[in-house]
Amino acid sequence: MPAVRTETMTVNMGPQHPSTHGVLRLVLELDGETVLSAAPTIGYLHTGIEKTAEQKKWQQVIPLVERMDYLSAQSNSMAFCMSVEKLLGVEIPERVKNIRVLLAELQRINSHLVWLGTHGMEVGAVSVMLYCFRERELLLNINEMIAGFRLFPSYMRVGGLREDLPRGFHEAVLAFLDRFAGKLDEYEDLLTKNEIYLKRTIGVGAISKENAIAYGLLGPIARAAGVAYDVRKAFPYMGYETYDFAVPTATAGDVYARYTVRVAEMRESMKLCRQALARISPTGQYAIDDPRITPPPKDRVYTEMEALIQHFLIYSQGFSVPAGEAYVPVEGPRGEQGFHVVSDGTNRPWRVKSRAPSLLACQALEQMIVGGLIADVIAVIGSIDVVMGDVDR
Amino acid sequence: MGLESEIPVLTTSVEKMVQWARRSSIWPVTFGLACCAIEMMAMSCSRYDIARFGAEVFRGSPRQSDLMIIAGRLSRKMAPALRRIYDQMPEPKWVISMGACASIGGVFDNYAIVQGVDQVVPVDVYVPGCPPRPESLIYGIVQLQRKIAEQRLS
Amino acid sequence: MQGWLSILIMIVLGAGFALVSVGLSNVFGPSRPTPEKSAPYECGMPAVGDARERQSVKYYLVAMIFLLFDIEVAFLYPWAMALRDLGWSGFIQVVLFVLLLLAGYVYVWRKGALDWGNEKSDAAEAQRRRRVA
Amino acid sequence: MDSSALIDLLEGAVPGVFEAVASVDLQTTVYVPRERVVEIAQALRDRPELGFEFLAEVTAVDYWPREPRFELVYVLVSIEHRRRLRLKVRLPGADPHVATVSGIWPAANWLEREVWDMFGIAFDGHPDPRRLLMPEDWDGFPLRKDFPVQIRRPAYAAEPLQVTEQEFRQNVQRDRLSRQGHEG
Repeated sequence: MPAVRTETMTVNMGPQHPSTHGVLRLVLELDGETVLSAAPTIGYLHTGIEKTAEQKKWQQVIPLVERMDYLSAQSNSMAFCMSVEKLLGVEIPERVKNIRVLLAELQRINSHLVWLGTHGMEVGAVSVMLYCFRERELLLNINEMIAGFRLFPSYMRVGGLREDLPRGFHEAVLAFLDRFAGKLDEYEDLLTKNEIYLKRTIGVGAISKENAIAYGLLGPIARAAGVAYDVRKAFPYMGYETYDFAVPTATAGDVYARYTVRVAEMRESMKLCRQALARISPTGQYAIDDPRITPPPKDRVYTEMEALIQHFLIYSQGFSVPAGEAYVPVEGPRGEQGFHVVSDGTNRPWRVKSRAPSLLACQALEQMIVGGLIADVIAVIGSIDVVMGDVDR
Repeated sequence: MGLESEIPVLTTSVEKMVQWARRSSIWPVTFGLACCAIEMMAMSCSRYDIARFGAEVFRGSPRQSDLMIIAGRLSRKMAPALRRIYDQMPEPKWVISMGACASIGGVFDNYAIVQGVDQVVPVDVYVPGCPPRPESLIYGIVQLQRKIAEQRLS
Repeated sequence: MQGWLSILIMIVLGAGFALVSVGLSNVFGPSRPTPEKSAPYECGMPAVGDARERQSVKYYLVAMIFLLFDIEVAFLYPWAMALRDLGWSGFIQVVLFVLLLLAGYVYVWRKGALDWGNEKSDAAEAQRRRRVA
Repeated sequence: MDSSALIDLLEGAVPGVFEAVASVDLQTTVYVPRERVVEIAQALRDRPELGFEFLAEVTAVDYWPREPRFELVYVLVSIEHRRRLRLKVRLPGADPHVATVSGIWPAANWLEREVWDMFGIAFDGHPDPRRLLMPEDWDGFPLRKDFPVQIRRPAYAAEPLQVTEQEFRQNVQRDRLSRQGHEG
C-alpha cells in the first residue's frame, strides 16, 4: 500500500479543560491519535504573588505564600518561616520542630489524597475520588481544629507557631491515623491490581532517569524514575534525621511507578506522623521567647502596659530581619520547595522567590507525552500532580 | 398553587413550573481556577454533597451548562478566555463569583489579577471567603435558586 | 394483531417522550444566537477554522468494519429464531456465511487495520504483560 | 563537606574566577563574572568531583537604586556529594544579558524565560526567548522595583473570535521551530 499522505490535526487542549488540573493550555499536534508534538502554554493563573509579597511585612507574607501552591499550604509556610528564621539566626524550640514535622507530613497526605482522587477520576475510577475526599475531610477537620481554617491555616509563624495546640488534638490525629491505614489498603485494592488501571498506566508517559535529572524534577517524579533524592534525607531539617522512615523509589519512571511511589510515601508519612506525635507534649512552649517577634499572650496584654506596647509594636510595625539572603529547601508533596528570601534589613522582604517543582514538571510534560496516544496525555497530566498556582505563582 | 377544590389536582402557572424546573437542576461548567476550585471539588464530594440541590453534574463544555462558578483568581491573561466561555453558554445562564479573589481581587491587589470578575462578566451571586467554605458556596447556590424562582420568563 | 399492538404502543411512547421533551425545550428555551455564542468552542481560545477538519483514515476503516460485522450479527438473529424448522441445510448455509465473513475478518486483521496504537503504546502493552505475568 | 573545601575544589576546576561570600544557609555562595557563566556551568556539571547535575532554581534580584542593579542566582545541587552551591552573577542595569545555560541543564529553559519575563534580563542563545507568564503583548517587566504594583487598565480586551488559519499555524510553527532549534 503506497505511503498514505496523512495530514496532522492540531488540537487545542485549552485553559478551560476538565482534566488539565487548572488552567494549563496544551496545543497538541495529532496524527490520528498519536501525539506528534505538544506546546504547553502557562501563565493563565499568574497572580504576581512575589510582587505583592514585597509590599507586606514579614508575618503578613505567610498567607500569601500558602496560596501559591494551594495543596501544600503547611509545607509552604514552613519553608518560608525556616528561610526567615535562618536569616534571623534564631533557634526553634524542639517541640515546635516536632509539631512542624507532624503538620508537614499531614499536609503531604492531604496533597497526595487530592492527587490520587483527581488522577483516579480522570483515568475512570470515580469512586476513588469520592473516597479520597472523604478521608481528606478528616485532615481538614484537624486543620480547622488548630487554626479554624480548612485549607490555609497559617498556623506556622516566623519564630514558631501562632498559639499552642488545642485540647483533643492528639486524639484527633490518632483517630485519623488509625482509620487511614485501613482506607489506604482499600484504595490500593481498587487500583493496584485493576486490569484497566494497569493498561492505562504501565509504560505510559515514562521519563528516563537522565531526563528526570536534566529537567530538574527533584521529587516523586524523579524518585519514580530511580533518582533516590529526598531533601529530608539529603539535607535534613526540623529534626528529620532523628526520625526513621524510608524513601520509596521505583525504576520504571512511568505513570504506574509514580502511583506506587506516592502511595508508599503516604504510608511513610503515616509512620512519621506517629513518631512525631509520640514526641509532642499536649501543652508546652510553642514559639521562641524573643520579644521582638513573638507577641505576648493575650491575658498579659490586657493587664500589663509593657505587654500592650510590645503587642502593639509587633502588630503595627512588625520586626526587621538582618540583611542577607537565605534559601532553605523543604521536601514538599511535589518535590523540593523552598523560598529564596532576600532581606535588606527593614521590616519588609526585598524579594521572595519560590522554587516551583510543578513548573519544572510542566516543562518536562512534553518529553513524556510526545509519541503516546491522546488518552495517555490525560493520565500523564494527572500523574505529574501539577498545581497551576505553583506553576504560575 | 391551588389546592382549594376537593379534586386532588395541583394548579400552577407555567412560569412557576418552568422556573422550578430550571432552579432544581443547575448544571455548573467546570471553571476552577485556583484554591477555590479545591473547595468546589470538596463541595461536590460526599461530605458537603451538592447533589442534594441538583447541581452536582459538572459539565466540561459550556454548551451543556447553565451556571458558571468562577472559582479562583482571574488573571489578565485568562480574562478573554473567561468572556468567551461565558458567551458560549446557552441562554438562561447565571454566574456565581466564588471567593474574594473573583469578587474583588482579594488579597492580590496587583498588576496580574482582574480586580473583580464583574468587569468581564455580569455576576449574579457573590460568595465571600478565601476560599469560602463549601457550606457558604452551597448557601450561594441556594440564594441563586431563590433568585431564579422570582425571575420572570422573558 | 394482538402482538403488534404492544409494539405500536412502545414505539408511540418512545417517540412521544423524545418529541415532547425536545418540543418543550424548543418552546420554552430562549434561543438568542449571537456570533460569539455560535463560535466553535475551543476550550476558551479563539477557534481556528471550522470543526469539519479532515480526519485520519483509520476512523473510517474501523467504522466500515464495525458496520460489516454488525449486519452479519443482525442476520443471525432471525436465523436463530427459525433454527428448528430450517434443519440441517439451514445450519450448513449459516456456517458457510459465517466462514466467509471470518475469512474477511482474518484478512482485515492481517492487513493491520485493527491495530490502533503506535510503537510506543505497543511497547507499553508488552511491558504491561511482562509486569502482570 | 564545608564550604571552604568546596571553594578550593571550585578554584581547582576553574581558577581565578570565584569570589566567595559568607552565606547564612546551606548553600556556599560564590560570585562569578558574567562572561564565563557557561564555561563554569559546564565544569560544575561535568567534573566528577563537583557533580552538580541538578539545577534547582534560576532567579534574579533587583537592587534597584544600587548599581550593578541585578543579581542573577543559580542554585545547584549535587546528589552524591550532598552539596549545594549558589552561583551569583552581577548584571548592570543598562543592558542586563547573560549567556544561557539551558544547553547544559534543560531545566533552565523555562526558568530563564521567566527571569526574562519578570526582570528583562536577556539570555543570549536561548532557544525560545518568549515571555512565559505574562500575556505576549505585555509591556514592561513586572518584578522590577520601578514597575508599579497596581496598574489601572481595562481588564479585558476583546480578542477576535476567529483566528485566521495561517496566524495560528504561524504561532504553532514558530513554537515548534524554536523547539527544534533546542533539541537539534
